[in-house]
Amino acid sequence: MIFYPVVFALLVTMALAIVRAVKGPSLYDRVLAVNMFGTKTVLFLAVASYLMGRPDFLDLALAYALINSIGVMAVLQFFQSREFRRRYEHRHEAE
Amino acid sequence: MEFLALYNYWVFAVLLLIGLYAVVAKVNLVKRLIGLSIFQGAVFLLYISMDKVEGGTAPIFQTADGAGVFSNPLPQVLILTAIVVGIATTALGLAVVVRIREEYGTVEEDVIEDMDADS
Amino acid sequence: MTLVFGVFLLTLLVIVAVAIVRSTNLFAAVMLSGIFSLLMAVNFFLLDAADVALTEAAVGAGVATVLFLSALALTAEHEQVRPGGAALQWLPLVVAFATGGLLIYATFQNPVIGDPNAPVHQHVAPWYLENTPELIDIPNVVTAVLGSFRGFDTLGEVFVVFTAGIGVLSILGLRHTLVEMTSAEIDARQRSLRHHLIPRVVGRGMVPFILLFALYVQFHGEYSPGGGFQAGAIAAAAIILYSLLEGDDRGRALVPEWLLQIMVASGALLFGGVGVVCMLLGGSFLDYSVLAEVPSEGQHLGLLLIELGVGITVSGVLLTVFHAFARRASR
Amino acid sequence: MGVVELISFVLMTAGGFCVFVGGVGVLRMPDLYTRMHAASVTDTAGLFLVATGLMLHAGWSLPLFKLVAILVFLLVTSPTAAYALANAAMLSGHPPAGVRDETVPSAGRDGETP
Repeated sequence: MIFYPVVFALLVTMALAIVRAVKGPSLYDRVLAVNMFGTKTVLFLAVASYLMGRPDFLDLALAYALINSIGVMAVLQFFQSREFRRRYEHRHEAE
Repeated sequence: MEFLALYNYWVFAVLLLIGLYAVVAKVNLVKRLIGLSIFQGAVFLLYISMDKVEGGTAPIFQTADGAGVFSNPLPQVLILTAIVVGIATTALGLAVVVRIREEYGTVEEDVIEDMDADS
Repeated sequence: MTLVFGVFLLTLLVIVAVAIVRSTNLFAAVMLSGIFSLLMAVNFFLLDAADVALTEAAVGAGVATVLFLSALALTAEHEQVRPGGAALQWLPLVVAFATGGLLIYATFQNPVIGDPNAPVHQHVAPWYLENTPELIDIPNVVTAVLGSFRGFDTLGEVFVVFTAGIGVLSILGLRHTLVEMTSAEIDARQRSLRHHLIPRVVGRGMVPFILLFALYVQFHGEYSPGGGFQAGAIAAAAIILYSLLEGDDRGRALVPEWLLQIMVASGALLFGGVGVVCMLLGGSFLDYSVLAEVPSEGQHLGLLLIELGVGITVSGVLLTVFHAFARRASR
Repeated sequence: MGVVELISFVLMTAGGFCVFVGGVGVLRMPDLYTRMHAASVTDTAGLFLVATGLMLHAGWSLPLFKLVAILVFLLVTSPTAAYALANAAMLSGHPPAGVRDETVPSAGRDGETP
């Protein structure tokens, strides 16, 4: 019973994050929404594993807590290499 | 809650519909692969929805003799392996798309077909 | 109450799927499919499938996003907008709706979710649940079914993953001629996050913990959610994180390609080899009971070995694929 | 409901409130950087409160250790991800609203291309 307020808050926040991810407007807003959704998922999984009476399933939340940041790192690297490529092509056009 | 008892299956059907539409209607090959992964997700959801047993819990015993109500382990086994196979086959599809892009300079299917028709 | 949470999350799932198909920007679609995967994992968890949720977490959070992004870097980021714009196409729409409608019509015959008398729960599943404590003696029935009762299936799946890895290698090339080592080196530095101090320090700190967690998932898979498939994906994610931070060249120096090729092959070989050893010891293929004096201990040993084989192959294939895409980008 | 349970309930509800405020902030704030501010600050606070509440609920057990690990890892990675995102946005010419810096390429300040 004591978990319901936090679970509701998490679910509503997930919905809000999805609205932001769908609306955009820029790509970074979408990345921000995904990252936020990830941390909400970690919390939801942690709370839900107590809610369902199986606290040994915290492994799942732990897995997301560890791996979730890789996505953002990949995005950072993607933007950076795109910027690099753009500059490179620009330089070649100048020559 | 009686009318929600089949909700998972409806969501499965709708997701399958969306994935099928993306695979058939989209001409961008990467987008098609994303659509295919939605399609895959729909099938996973169907299988996992079937494994639920009311009042049960995940099939990992908490006591040595295995007493208690547990959900069905079999669909879980099938989908567990299917997820990893799915990412491996998606990678294969993406590799093909990358090669197509290198040969044709585009990943739009109609443009590629025009090029093939011209040559 | 869990049902209501499930209904809410499934509705979100549909909304996200529609948004994925509608967006013409592929980067946005990839980001949204990251959310799709997270929602999928939560739904699996609420439907009592902890192992599957962990697999989705391991694959969807790290590897899938990275793969799609590196494919986008090699192709195009936008769908071409045609005259007529993003209008719905009628014929596919009709086909899709017909299929969907037919499926929804069919669901009214289905037993309701969670019905213990549904036909699915009558046939082999009760046998697995009853006999696992006696025959295999491990708490995680999913691992027992995966490794032992249906080990043949899993062997097939491992070979599918193996074949996909070989396929990617043969399409994207095993080796490519380096243009110039120096420019490649500069290239890698430009692409990596080496000059971003904070992500680099934090990320490098995370890598050992992710690997440690992968080992925990690998070797604790008999007692908690986990096993070779999940552990392989998590370990691959750790090395991918390292490669993103330090540059692809250093990632390849950490786990060289010859090692990856050995891993891809040896994992599958280990799985099949255990089966053959079982046959040599007088059992049938993949019947681990003959591996030790006590049958259940033989099962433990067999499960440990084949899960190890699965983990090695999966992580090898995922890393091979990642490197194949990353190297394509740097030439 | 014991005292510990009550404290844990209060902490988790406060955490849920923080999380919710962050969600509203992400939806309502005017531009990317303020949204990021709303998301990352409340994320950390909410995470801390919810995790502490769960720890009190867990008592001395293995799950307690896992909760501590989750808390530590998220406390480390979540701000890092926020930093990485802000950095990527700033570097590729996405200035904060109200800033008109001519040296920053303004390509795609609005719309999909950053």
